Amino acid sequence: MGIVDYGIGNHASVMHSLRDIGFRVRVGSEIDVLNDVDVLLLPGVGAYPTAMKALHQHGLVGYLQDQARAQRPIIGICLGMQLLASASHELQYTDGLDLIPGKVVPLTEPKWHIGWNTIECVQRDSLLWPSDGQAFYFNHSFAYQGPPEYQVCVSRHLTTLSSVIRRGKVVGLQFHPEKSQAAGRILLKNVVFGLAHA
Amino acid sequence: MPDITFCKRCLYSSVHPLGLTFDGDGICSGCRIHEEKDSLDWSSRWQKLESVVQPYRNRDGRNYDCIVPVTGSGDSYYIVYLVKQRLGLNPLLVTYNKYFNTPLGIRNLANLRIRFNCDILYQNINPNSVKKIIRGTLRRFGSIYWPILAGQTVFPVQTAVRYQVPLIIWGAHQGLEQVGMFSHEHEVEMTRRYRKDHDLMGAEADDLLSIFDTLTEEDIWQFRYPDDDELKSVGVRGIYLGNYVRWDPKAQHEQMMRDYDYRTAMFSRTFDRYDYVDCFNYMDVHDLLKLYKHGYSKVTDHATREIRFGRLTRDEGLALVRQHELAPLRFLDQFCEWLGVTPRSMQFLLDQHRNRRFWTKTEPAGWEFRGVSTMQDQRNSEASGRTGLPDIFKANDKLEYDRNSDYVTIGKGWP
Amino acid sequence: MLKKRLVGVVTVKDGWAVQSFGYKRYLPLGRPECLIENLDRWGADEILVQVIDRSVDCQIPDFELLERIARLGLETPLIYGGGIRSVHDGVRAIQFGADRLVVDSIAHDDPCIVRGLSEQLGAQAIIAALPLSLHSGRIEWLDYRRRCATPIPEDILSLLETGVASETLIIDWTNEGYPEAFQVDLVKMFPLSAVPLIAFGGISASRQMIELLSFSNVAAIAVGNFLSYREHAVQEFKKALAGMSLRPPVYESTLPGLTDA
Amino acid sequence: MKYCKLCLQPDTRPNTVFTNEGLCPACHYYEESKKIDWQERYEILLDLIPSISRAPGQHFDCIIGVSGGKDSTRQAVWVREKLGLKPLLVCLSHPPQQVSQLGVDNISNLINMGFDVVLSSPAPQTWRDLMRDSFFKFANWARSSELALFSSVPQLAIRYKIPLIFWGENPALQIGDLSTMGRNGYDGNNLRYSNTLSSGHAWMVESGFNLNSILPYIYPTHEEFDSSRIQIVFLGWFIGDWGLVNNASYACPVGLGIRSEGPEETGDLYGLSNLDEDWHNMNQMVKYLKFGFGKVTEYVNEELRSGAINRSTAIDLVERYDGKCSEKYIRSFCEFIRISQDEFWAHIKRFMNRDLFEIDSTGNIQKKFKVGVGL
Repeated sequence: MGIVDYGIGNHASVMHSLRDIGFRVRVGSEIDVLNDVDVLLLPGVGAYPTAMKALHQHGLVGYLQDQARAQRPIIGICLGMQLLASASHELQYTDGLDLIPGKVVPLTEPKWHIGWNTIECVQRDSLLWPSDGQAFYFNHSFAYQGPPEYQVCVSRHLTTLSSVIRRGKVVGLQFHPEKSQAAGRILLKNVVFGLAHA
Repeated sequence: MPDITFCKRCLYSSVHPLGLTFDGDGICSGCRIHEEKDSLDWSSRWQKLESVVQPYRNRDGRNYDCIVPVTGSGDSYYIVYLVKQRLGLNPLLVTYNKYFNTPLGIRNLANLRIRFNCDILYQNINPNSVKKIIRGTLRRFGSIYWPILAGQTVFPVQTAVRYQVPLIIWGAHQGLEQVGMFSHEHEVEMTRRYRKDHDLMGAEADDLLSIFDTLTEEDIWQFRYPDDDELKSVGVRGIYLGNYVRWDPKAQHEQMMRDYDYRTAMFSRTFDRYDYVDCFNYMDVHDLLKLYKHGYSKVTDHATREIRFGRLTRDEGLALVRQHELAPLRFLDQFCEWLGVTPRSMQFLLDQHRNRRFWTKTEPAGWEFRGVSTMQDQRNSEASGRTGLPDIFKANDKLEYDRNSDYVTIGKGWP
Repeated sequence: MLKKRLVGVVTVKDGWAVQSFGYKRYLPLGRPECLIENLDRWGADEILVQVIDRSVDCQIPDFELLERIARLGLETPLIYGGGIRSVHDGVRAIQFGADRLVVDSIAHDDPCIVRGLSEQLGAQAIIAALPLSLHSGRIEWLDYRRRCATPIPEDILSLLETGVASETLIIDWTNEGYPEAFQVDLVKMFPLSAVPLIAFGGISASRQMIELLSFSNVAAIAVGNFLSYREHAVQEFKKALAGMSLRPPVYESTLPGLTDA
Repeated sequence: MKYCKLCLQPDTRPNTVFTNEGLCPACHYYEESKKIDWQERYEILLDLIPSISRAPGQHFDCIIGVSGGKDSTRQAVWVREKLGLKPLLVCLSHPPQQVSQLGVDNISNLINMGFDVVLSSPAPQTWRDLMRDSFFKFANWARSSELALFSSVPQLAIRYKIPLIFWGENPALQIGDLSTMGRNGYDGNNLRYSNTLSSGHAWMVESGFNLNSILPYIYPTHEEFDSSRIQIVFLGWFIGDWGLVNNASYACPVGLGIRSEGPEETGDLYGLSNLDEDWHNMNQMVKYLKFGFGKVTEYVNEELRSGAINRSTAIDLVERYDGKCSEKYIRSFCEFIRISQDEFWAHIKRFMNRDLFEIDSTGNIQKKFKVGVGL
């Protein structure tokens, strides 16, 4: 596993979670490090514009787009999931990696989604199916909106929002699996194994 | 280093490893909780204990009522006395073999089993693993006692799961008795967290494994706490008698000496002659390490306890501490030989753990002790005379009992 | 749908995890990391670490403690409170591994810092702590540093109304640590009915929790001292709250093959 | 009373049948065993090992019941160092008043050889009362302690989730107790029918002991065996040179201590048996008075089979030492179970085999048979 480091937030939890499951983990922003791994992971801490700026600085935007086209497995967690989209309105309008068409908009009623919420699979996806109905930890005030074909799981909180999006081997998780205890461990293991061996 | 706060009533200070808090009058949490021993209604607390154990009495006669951890000293006699004679429960005794056994400890445990007529289970971990662990914990934590503490606190829990006997009955809660960690009325129970945090210095079995060390899973797996789902499926629960009975170790030991022939012995590093008579090392090299690391040793715990019970004044306690805490070791050679370490190398290993707060290197090859007792003010000096100190503990035997001072692995212990 | 939460609280004073009674009496418990790691294993929904000696003598947040906690590799969301004096403090605390922050005296002393934090990190990451008590039927707020109780200042109420903080931590500070002592009126009479609340202080029985969780605006129950007296204290409470839309209790099993689907 | 043609085993042992050529089961087994291909049996064992599955989180492969004596010490070392398995040793220890210093030293020896050992010891007073009842009911004080000894291993195997138990010799083959014959020579799951266990613990309940005070004496049921998939394997079936002298010759070099008293005190030719307590020797004397043969007979039988001694020397040794028991063991036994020596002898004589022994005018017991010839 390669955790893409865009210079903000610590990756201890994600790294521990992945290592507990049994994966080898590398953290880095250099292309030669990221080339050496099977699955790329975009972690979930910080604000959208700063993260995109960091990706640009390290020349990773083009790189990630090439890898996605080459069917390299990429997983985005929380902010990392939103970066996969075309653009986001967080703070100011910013272009994303555009690996999964759609945009990121602020939540309105209510203005944030915090706490443990269940996910419902709306598409038959073998990686996510075992986690249908499980509760995961959400902590965000912006959300992805896009074509239903990319929406694999949703969660209900007064409105319906996308909790898992997928296009080919690019998967976005709005919640924090590394902070969702046993349910998170199981889902992360299924998704990573599923993508790496698909 | 924040400066040290001293309790006005006892000899403890804010460096106590279990933590200590102070109130507005400068009295420590240990002394405050100790006051409950004379304010609580102990007859109603005993009835509460009866109601707690009641559902665990085995009805179909197919199993034991409870698990009781025991050793050749400690409060084992009084605990089994309460469990069997006063509560009328049918216990399975369990004991972890520490290998540093004194013949007197072997004798005491044999006598306990005969007098109270109990079944017992001894766990003997293979000594190769035990020694490998001790070499690691001595290096990392300055502790030669880790496997013993780990074994004594987990074997009863493992046995409770294996034998499906959910109730474990312990004596007093060390955190409550020493530093007033809980009120008796909190009726605190056995938790895995307390074991890791305090008994094991923050390191459970798996925390000993490191890529830089040679310890393997094969060496440490027997010290692992049972999984939560195992504990739940059996309903394992550990209670402390000290929450329901006014716990006074000295009085209890004397009662057991009278009624059940518990035997005691002298120590050089403390005036208490009743506890730890089953181990060559607890009051010896283990106690020295405590002095190195924390700036005080077991004699201060004993003095503090007796001060709180009013059997010693603070100055008498301090004088006894100063008289004993620097006494030389008697059994270090056996330990070096047992572990396979030369005496000089052993001293090197021990010195790694001298806390610079209490020990200063002096030229050419010495150490100056500036531990907690040296910082305590002596209110009236005449109590510090060596002669006039109270001698309130009786020894009726010696550690070696009927043999020399070699460790006994498994002993006969009778007559 | 969104679950209600049981939050485990670890109170830290002079580097020690302590039991706290009525904001003035303390008993030692142990290493904060040991209590936190234990709550993680027990499956608490969130863990709140509140460092209480920071606000009084104005030190910075305990980043060193946060770093030690991060090394544990927790799988439970972590809330940090204590000594956050600036937006920079807050952002750094998040970077050191906290998922959410509790702001206490700063909400009154300098509300624009709270607004700044909310913009930087998102309101969902901010919790406002209100130590309250009841005096002759009226709710009073404790100014922790000046040690006096006054009606809840208007500026705090208006701050909360703007949704700058996602939740408010109601602390019945006089009853903190005492069994079955939390006064439900603090929730019933709380002026802002739309603000989600976390109730804390003197909650020791599931009966209290069931009553409090039945209020729609109570999002979570926080428990401190009363998680330290029994093994599996979190799971025992969750078992008793079976019908209250909390995540079910979990009893860890380390045997291989059981955890993966 | 008829003697075996090859050795000096009389046909008086229960559950045993001589062959029509007049050979006792042990000699018959010895003759048969000459044809055994031990390499093939060893390969059967090697095939068995991979099928041993450790329960999750369990790091022991098997359990071995040990007393610290010669057989168990040899087994433990062989299983660990030859088969490369990790055994948990289980020792049912006599109470402090009865266990010998030699016994505790031998267990200490096993521990210090790096074995993990669980030592269980039943409540001493209950043990003594049961011994007393056992002595008066069966003239064999060991009936209760044997039950605890045999039960401790499967009890712990079930509780520690270690299904494979290694046992020593198959009583059906080596000493002719045919009732324990299993599916094959090494299957020990019918051990529960051996004559020492056949009486079970019912008699204890009848004589007033309630169940929860005799838990160590309750042999696990068939259902408990099956639900935990317990499998007892006799190592004796795989070890061709299994025997009294051989086992001691393997165990002594790794630290086993043996008795220093001579056969005139113990009725034990080389002091290799009953190392962990003294009163089994006295039990051998009682067995001698019931069946006309004791420990010395067992020794010489082995050596007659292997041709180490001739029949006349054997007869002389049996005549001189079989059934001997020093008075000090009888005194310590009587003190322990609190009876007088007169009561002891009165009871023993009641169980004495009148066909084989008689009491002379001075009250001493004389044997009526001639060793090797019969009555």
